[in-house]
Amino acid sequence: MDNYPALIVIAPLLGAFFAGLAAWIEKRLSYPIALAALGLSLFSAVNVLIQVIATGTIQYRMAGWAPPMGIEYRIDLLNAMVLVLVSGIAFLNLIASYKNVIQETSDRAESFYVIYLLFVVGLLGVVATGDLFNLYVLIEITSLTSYTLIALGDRDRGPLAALNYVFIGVIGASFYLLGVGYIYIKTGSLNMMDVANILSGIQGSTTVLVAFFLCIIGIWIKMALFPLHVWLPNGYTYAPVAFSRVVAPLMTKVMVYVMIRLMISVFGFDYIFTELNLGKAVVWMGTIAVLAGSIMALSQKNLKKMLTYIIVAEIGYMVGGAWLANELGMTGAILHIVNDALMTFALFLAVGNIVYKIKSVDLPNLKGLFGKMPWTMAGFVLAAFSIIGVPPTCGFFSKWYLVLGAFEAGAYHFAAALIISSLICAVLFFKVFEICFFESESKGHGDPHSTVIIEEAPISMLVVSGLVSISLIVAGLYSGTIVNTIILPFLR
Amino acid sequence: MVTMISIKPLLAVLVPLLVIPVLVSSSSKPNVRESWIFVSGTIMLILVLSMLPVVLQGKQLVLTLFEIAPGAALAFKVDGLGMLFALVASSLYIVTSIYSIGYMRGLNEHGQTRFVSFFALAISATIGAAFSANLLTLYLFYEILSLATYPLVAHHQDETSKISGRRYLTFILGTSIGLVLPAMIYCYHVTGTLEFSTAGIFSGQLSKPQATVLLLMFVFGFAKAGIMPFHSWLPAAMVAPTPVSALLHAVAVVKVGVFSIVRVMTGIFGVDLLADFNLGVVVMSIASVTILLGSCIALSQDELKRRLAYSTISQLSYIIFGVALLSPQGLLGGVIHIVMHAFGKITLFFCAGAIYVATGKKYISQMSGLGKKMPFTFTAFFIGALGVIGLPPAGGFYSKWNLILGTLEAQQTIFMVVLLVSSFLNAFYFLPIVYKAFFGKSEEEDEDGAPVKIQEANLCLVIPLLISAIISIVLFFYPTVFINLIKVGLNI
Amino acid sequence: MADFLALIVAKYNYWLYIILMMIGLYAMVAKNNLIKKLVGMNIFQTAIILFYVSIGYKTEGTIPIIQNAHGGHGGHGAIIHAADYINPLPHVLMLTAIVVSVATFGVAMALCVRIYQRYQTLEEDELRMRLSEK
Amino acid sequence: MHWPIDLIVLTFVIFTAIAAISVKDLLGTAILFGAYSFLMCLLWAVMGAVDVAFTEASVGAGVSTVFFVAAVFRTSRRTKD
Amino acid sequence: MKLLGFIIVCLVGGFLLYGTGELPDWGDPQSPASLHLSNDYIEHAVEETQVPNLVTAVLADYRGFDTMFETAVVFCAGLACFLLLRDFRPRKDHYYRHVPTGVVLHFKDNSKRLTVGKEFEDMDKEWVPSDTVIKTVCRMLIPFIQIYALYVVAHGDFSPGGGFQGGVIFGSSLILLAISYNLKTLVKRVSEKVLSILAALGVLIYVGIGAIAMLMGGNFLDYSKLAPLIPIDPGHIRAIGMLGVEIGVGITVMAVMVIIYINIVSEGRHEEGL
Repeated sequence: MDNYPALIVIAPLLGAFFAGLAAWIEKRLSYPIALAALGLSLFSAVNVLIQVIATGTIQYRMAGWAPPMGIEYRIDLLNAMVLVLVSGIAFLNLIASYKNVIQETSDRAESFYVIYLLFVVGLLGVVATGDLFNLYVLIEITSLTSYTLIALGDRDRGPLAALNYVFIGVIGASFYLLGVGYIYIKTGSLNMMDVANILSGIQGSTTVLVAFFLCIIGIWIKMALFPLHVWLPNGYTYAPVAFSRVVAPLMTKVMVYVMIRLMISVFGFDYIFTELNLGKAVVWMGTIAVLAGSIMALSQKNLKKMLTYIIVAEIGYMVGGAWLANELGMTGAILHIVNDALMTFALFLAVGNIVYKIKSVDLPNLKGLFGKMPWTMAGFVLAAFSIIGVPPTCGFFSKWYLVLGAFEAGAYHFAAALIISSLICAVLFFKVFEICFFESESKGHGDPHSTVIIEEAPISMLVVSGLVSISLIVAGLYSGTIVNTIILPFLR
Repeated sequence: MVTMISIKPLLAVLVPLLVIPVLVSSSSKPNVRESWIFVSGTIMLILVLSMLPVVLQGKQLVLTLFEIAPGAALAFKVDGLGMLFALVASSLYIVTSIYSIGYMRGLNEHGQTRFVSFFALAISATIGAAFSANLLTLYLFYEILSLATYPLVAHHQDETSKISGRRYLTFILGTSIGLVLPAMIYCYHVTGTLEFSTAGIFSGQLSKPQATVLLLMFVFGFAKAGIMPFHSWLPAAMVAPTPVSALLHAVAVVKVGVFSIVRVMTGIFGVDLLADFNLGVVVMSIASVTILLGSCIALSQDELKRRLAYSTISQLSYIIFGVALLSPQGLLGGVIHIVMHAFGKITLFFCAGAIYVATGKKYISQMSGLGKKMPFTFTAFFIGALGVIGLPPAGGFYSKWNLILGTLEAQQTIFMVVLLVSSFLNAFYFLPIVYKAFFGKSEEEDEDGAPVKIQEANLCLVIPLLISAIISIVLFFYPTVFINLIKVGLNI
Repeated sequence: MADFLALIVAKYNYWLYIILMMIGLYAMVAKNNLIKKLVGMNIFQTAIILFYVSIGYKTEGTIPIIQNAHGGHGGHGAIIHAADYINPLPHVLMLTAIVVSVATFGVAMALCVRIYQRYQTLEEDELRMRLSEK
Repeated sequence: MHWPIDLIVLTFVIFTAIAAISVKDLLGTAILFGAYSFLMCLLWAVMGAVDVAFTEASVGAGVSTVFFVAAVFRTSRRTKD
Repeated sequence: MKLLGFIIVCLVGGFLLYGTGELPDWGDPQSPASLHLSNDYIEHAVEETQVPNLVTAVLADYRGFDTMFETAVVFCAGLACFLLLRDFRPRKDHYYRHVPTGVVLHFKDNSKRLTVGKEFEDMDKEWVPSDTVIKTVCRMLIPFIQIYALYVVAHGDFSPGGGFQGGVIFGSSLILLAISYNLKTLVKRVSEKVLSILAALGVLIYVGIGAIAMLMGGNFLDYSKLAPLIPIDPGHIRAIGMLGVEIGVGITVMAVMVIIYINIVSEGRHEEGL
């Protein structure tokens, strides 16, 4: 069946509306529908990935119109991989967060599923599409859904954080839209391939320059690169955990993907790095983002907020890596998209379990957690090591490529920033571990049979977080394979 | 160099790893748990021994698991050095586990299952480090070892152990991430490979300053070797239960640090390169500073375990010192000191633990006259002390002898003086203990004047220390196996 | 003078769209009242729409509805000159953009009502005070 | 050649925009905003974007003004800027 | 803050002004934007789609995929307002007017209720719209507005307008009903359930048509593959498909506009408002 590319996006879309309608018949119907829809999407995404690895880039013409006229899906190795990542994480999170959703949005669970599905649709569409304006519409879908879901979270802070996000998000999206307008006025086309071909002819023009900056800055705002990150921490912290668990790993990574896509398949390296010669400056921005994110994370008292600042730092990794202007750096950035999504997902899964049991993520309330929730904490520890960059977890290997790229580009400050930030992350996480490991209410010293009561999260959550934590190591060990079969063939 | 593919090294690493779930599941039945430890330890020892003859024939067993990047794989290689180290670690593991049963149950410690599990993890990481074929794999197991020993150091979960755990991590993790990682990646960036080879991997890409900086980064980076100023984690780590101090902080952990440095000097840089740039002297001077200072500080310590710790620090530097001599005798003496010091020092720690369990005494000043009450323990202590000082009939003599020959061979007379001085210092801080213990009179009396009844600690504690003491005597007469291993390993 | 006038005629509504956008942006950044910020947001978006619409405009061009396509049998016989019709593509894009903006506007309004229920104010400084005293 | 009309309407648009964000009464803002949208739609009609103008007339000048008034009705009219 | 904002704004504005330097003149028929793609649309759209209104043709066919997501955005906005504001707790106090005398009674708690009928009518607390002129005019106007809305939807292929505009107009007619009478009247006429189902149904029609095309062996949204299903006039099959999706859009937009209005104006109580 050759409709898999469309099905990746259409399945959750249909699923959303069916789930919405089914809720009026029987509330319990909407969850299985949503699950089935995401399952189908994941299935077709995997199929597409296999197909792409086998036969190369797939083009899918929406409504059967040839590319410049109609909208097309161009699925090459990069977005095939990201598609599998997105749909897989969304699917797993839906499994894991069944109980969280019921706990947090009690009477509105089914509507939550609908919006959740639409959010995933947006992400998948952003990744799959090959049309600049279609990209904008889908970014708007993701944004609108995330405004809503963030506002559903914390009763006091949620709506404010959401409105703040609305303003900044709209500015970002509008900048992107404006950039597309400038591209359109110079090229008269919206299809990425077509635009790239035309742009390569008119590189000198100031309009293209303005277009480039507008697009990239818009995406940076959406991606929360350091100076533009102000909306992210509050937004992700006060969102319901079932949502922050999927938005934190995916949203920023997908935006990084969009940036890389714009760099590679619209404007082209030689324009960015030779014509404009921006590489150095942006790598510096990435460096600053890495350091600032890690340092701000140090001062947090709330586990969830601490993790959001770590996300800000990780974005610095990827931006810096992508703008190192060499193959190793780009490899590291792309590999880090996958790894960071997995790590962040694992961390937030653990946070979700903790919230479900302890009802709080303020660090002081986590005392003795290793005793209470050993399995959850095991997953958390693995993910933390991966963020710190301890082999053989996957975080180490993307960092490996990034540092190599930095050496090759002579950007030693970036390499130093990476090392320093992993040191800071070590400090951060061991601070958390100490709180969870020592200071347990049940001082077991002296009596060998001091049994702490184990009160773990439900099995559905544990299975998922265990699975993801193991996948961290697997992804680490097979990162060589990922690089050789997907990333390098894509870059060359 | 004949190489043959074999899965045995992997098995040797996996056995203690795979037994951990069993240990956890049988946490309620201590005897079952302990017996499992023995089973795994024995299997591991058998595996290691079964590889011995092959290695002695000058063959190498290799196994490549994951190709992370060209030239940087996750691979095992069993050569002379690795064999030697693995032999020491795995044989002492069994002895120590007998001892730890006696100790933990004697003191009725809490969290014994956690203790033994992380113990097994640590030992498997040690074996992995011993058998690793390249710097990447070595670093991987080095990090795993650092993290696996943290819960052991912080076992008591009280304030002091928290603080020393923090210091432990700060030094070990900080140096390994901050110094070793960049140095390693830089090596890879320059040469494109990390495989150990006796010729070294650099072929003229390095200028002398670069080489010096890299070498220093490695030497200080592997802080487990306790080179000053990165030594102070070791005395701090003495808050751990004595079996940990015995096996990990006299044998496994610290020796992994030394082993890594030896590997880097002989396998990455290569003796010839170091000789050309005349870097041996640099390392030697650093080492001799540590040797002397360590001994002096040891003199001033009253707590037995801390004194042992500082003596360990100085003794470790002997090994690096010997290797830095870059002469066959020096290499031989340095590397064989790994073995000799291991058996000697573990005996001493066993004794310290036994004394603590039997009498609750930690301080040397309280120990006068104990010798009559605990003759076996203190005889063993005496032998161990001889081994460390380097006097016959203990194996230590052999290594000291070779070291001194090495200094003569390299015409480094000043450094020979260093050796002699520090040997005297060793004698000064060990023999008085024994003397007082046997011939000093005990003023140990309780309130109503009657002398307190003190007898030997239970068998589980005494037998291991006797075994190790006997072995260290045996090694004086039959060191041939290890010598051959070293000759094979460094083809000298 | 004449060519200057021509320049103005050629470019002025690009300039004016920029002015509009600056007004909107300023309101979003500097205004204290959330609803005022929303108005600024809308002005900002409409300015962009204006830009797109002016991209599509053609002097001498008429609205993009084919005249002689009676009942849809158009195209046959009557040949169509592209220059006679205004470029429809920007209009399409802007229809979508308007819809998106009104959707965002509705959600933002709902958020404002929600915030007002909770804090009884929509002034940012007062909100900040409330949050800090909590 | 109807750029004069276009220019005049544009200036009006800008005036209404500035007024809309500077009036102290939010209800007034709502109405001025409606006027702004309507002028905008006029502008687009002049530029031949009939569908866009139609949409803006029904949405910008119509429905979103109603939403606006509803929101003001539920919150408050007063504002400091 | 104000100053900072002003600086930022000036920076952005200056940057954009710098960008306008090279833009093609306003309304220049030879600008690249007017040459590359648009000519293909203008020249071939009619014979390819049989729809003279190019905007509709491009909107619903060439770029129909965008429009589908645009509709999804609208639906999402409606759902968002529902989620954010809907509040199912009934209100505490009630006001009734005694019709013959005009006396107003106020019940502080929910315990007793009066039966609303000939002599008592219940009235809103904040807002009492009781203007006969407005009521009558609106009652006369609303049906025509709705007819016009339907016309706009149906005639979108040939004249300005289409599903979106029609939907908005229809929705505003219902809002007009709410404003002129009161919210209860509207809620009585079109219940929340109906609105929500319509909102989802509209998009479902759109996506469904696309999916059917996919099932018929074409690409997603490829209307030409629908010909076997609709025997009438295969030449216009694309136009018919577009009409279908326009209707879907119209339904969704109408429903969502009303939902947003009701939820905002009544703070989600659905009891009283403007």
